[in-house]
Amino acid sequence: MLEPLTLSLQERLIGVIGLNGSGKTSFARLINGLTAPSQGHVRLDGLDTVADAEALMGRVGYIFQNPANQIIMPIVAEDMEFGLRNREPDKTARMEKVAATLNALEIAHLGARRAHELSGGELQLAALAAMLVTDPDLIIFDEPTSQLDIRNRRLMERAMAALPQQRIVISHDLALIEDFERVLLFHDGRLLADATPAIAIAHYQEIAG
Amino acid sequence: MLEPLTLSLQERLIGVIGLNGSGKTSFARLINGLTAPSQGHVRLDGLDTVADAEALMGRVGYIFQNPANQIIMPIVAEDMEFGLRNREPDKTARMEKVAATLNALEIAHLGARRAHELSGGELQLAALAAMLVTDPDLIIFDEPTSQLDIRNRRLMERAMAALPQQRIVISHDLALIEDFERVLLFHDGRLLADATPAIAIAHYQEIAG
Amino acid sequence: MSTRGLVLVSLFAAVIVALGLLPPITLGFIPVPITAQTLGVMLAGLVLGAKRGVLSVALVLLLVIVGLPVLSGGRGGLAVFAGPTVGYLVGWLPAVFVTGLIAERIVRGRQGAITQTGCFFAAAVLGCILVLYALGTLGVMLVTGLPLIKALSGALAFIPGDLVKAGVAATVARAVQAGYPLLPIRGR
Amino acid sequence: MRTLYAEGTGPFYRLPVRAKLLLLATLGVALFLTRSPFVLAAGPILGALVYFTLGLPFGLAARRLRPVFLTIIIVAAFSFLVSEAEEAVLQLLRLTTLMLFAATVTATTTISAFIDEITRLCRPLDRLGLMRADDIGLAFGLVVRFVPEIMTRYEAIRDAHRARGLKIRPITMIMPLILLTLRETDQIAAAIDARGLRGHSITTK
Ligand SMILES: Nc1ncnc2c1ncn2[C@@H]1O[C@H](COP(=O)(O)OP(=O)(O)OP(=O)(O)O)[C@@H](O)[C@H]1O
Ligand SMILES: Nc1ncnc2c1ncn2[C@@H]1O[C@H](COP(=O)(O)OP(=O)(O)OP(=O)(O)O)[C@@H](O)[C@H]1O
Ligand SMILES: O=C(O)CCCC[C@@H]1SC[C@@H]2NC(=O)N[C@@H]21
Ligand SMILES: [Mg+2]
Ligand SMILES: [Mg+2]
Repeated sequence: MLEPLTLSLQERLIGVIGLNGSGKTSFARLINGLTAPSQGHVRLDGLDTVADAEALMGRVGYIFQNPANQIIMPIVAEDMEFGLRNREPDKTARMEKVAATLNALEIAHLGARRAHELSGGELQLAALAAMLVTDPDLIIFDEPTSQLDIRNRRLMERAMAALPQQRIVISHDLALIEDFERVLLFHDGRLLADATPAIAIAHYQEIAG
Repeated sequence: MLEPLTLSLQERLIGVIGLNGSGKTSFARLINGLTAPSQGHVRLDGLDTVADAEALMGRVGYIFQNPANQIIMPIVAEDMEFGLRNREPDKTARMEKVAATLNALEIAHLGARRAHELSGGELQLAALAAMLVTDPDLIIFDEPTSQLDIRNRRLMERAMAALPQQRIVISHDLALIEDFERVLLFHDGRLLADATPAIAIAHYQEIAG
Repeated sequence: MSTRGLVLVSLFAAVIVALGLLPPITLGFIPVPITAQTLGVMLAGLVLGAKRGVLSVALVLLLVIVGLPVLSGGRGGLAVFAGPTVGYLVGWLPAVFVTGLIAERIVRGRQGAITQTGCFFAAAVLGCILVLYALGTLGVMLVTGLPLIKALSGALAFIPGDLVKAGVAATVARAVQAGYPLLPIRGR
Repeated sequence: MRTLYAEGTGPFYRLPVRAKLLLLATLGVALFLTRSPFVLAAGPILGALVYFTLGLPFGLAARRLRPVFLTIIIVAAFSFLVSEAEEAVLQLLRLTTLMLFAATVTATTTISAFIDEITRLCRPLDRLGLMRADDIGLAFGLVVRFVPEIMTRYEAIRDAHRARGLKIRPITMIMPLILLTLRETDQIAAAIDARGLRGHSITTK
């Protein structure tokens, strides 16, 4: 689906833009090993996403376009705790980590809520918490603010900005990525631009016609 | 869920804004009779949404916030044709109407696609087509551009602007409604402002803090 | 099992549970309700095939054992297995297996819409009526002491409803086969 | 299904899940060892004492029992008609006892505790190579998580029929419900793999 490309991503905050179907999500899936490259390699910290899948497990966090399908246990805290099972054998330690993560995001009140009762914004925050609790090194956000009102959007932006990890943010909302360090523009499965936000955005607007 | 309110909506283009959970969708459901008012009446052209439900059937078009739930048949064109069965006994006539609507929206290529394979943006356009083909008198859009890239967003805006019907547009995207004739601002289930876009938007931004 | 297979099995179990929320109809002459859950069992067999279908139904039964109110009318718990529906309930397993197996064997990729729907329909009838009623009737006889004739004639009352469900399941299975084929059939 | 989460703190809440399930299984056998109505009558009394003192509001506690109790009454009535009164009484007592204790276990155990215990109980399957015990726990959680979502979607499809002026028919309700569910399947599977929830990476296909 994507044409061959060679990239080295070192910046702390990288934006990804492009039309619907241009290959943004496919690119993200390659990075976290959900899709294996048909040719070549994808390496994180020198580890190959295919050959070293075991070692890389949980090192790339991914917030999906539809957060509802990302919470897979009935209660938010249960879902977070479940994600830690393979990493932390002790239940009490897991619970503590869950509580600490919820507190850090200032959403302790969401811990006991049922996932299917949450609003779109709350779901996105819960998905973020479930991902952060496993402490990944790199986080990919796939359109994290699409269904949010201004207030929740700000909450999400603040949460994203406060993270110490490297972040890759896919978005149709250009305001979100306009002060990032680097922006990738995809078009028809090709990397069309790899530049500063201003240049990539100008290019994008040209394509969109 | 909503507090009592008295409104008469005559303008051709009406915007509805407010935070997540403020009552925008509840308001839209009242208008098209999906929810019956617990007190009072909702009238369209003098017809009551509860007592005259039969007569009003199909006169209000509604694009759901989640358009995936709105497409009933597996293929886009089939779904549009299906929606016409109660209105047009002749199959050929139905097919012609379907083709004409798809062409008018410039999405003829979506006709033969399977609905469950469409991207979010394409789904929104397919739902619009399925609704327009039945030629309603009033159309309600519930966040019609939330999943679209700039190009599809423009397509949707153009399609919306070209319609001869009265339209009510719910949106978090303030740019979409800023040149409408009238904007309603909901907050905590109450109609907080009913004004020009500039005034309503200013009010909204104040609330969002 | 692939993750996708695991999720498919779970979501079809969830569909069977959700169909239990449509109100069941209780008949006066046999202590087994008419329920939409049978439709879910048929769908699991026709869409997922024998193996995954069986796993889906087994998952529902696991929830029943644990006591969650997942059967029509909000029933659940071990008491259900001592009740008159036990034959039908446990019979769901062989029923979904036979339905899935027959569908896998007789449905072909190149069949026309009507033939294919017919094949799906036949699979549902053989598995979820023929096999299921046999076991169900046995259960009714054992638990309530009804004689064979009465238990069997009581089951006759399910036939119209179950034929409609088989029709719905076959139509849906055909639509899925056209757009999202999952059934492990030969000669696709 | 929506209201089945334990929220109390009494002694029954703290009992390990395994003990509760074992108790229930033993009861299931023991109840059929005697035919004395007087011995069996102790069952419902004891069960009611335990269940109704868990701290649930009485109305809620009673409402949860209603569906099962109704079937029990039907069964007993049947036995009364087709066999004899004694059989009917025995069935009424046994099933009511089971119902009360089963309801107690369900009301005092969280879904997460069930998952832990089911996973542990299924460990032997791991060794047989039939199915991974962790997968069974995960599947259990997925069902509980997605039943309400499927119901919400069912309601949304019904609304779509009304909004579009279409008659509600079983086929046009179930067909989109299944197709949408399949679409979700792929997204959920991708999320599970991306989060590494199954312990090792297994591709979605
Ligand atoms: N599993 C798949 N098999 C074949 N083609 C696929 C698959 N998944 C995606 N595609 C196609 O690959 C292309 C890129 O899709 P991708 O999801 O990466 O787009 P995107 O940039 O994320 O779009 P959007 O903004 O709509 O999310 C699209 O044409 C899509 O139809
Ligand atoms: N069926 C229902 N029963 C009870 N409460 C409901 C129901 N549907 C919605 N609500 C509640 O009514 C309030 C208004 O909901 P509504 O869906 O109208 O919000 P909205 O303004 O459309 O929000 P969003 O921007 O998130 O779409 C919310 O608090 C919601 O939780
Ligand atoms: O809920 C239960 O305890 C099991 C119900 C089984 C009902 C059987 S399935 C076949 C037949 N068709 C129906 O509609 N009902 C019965
Ligand atoms: Mg994408
Ligand atoms: Mg809304």
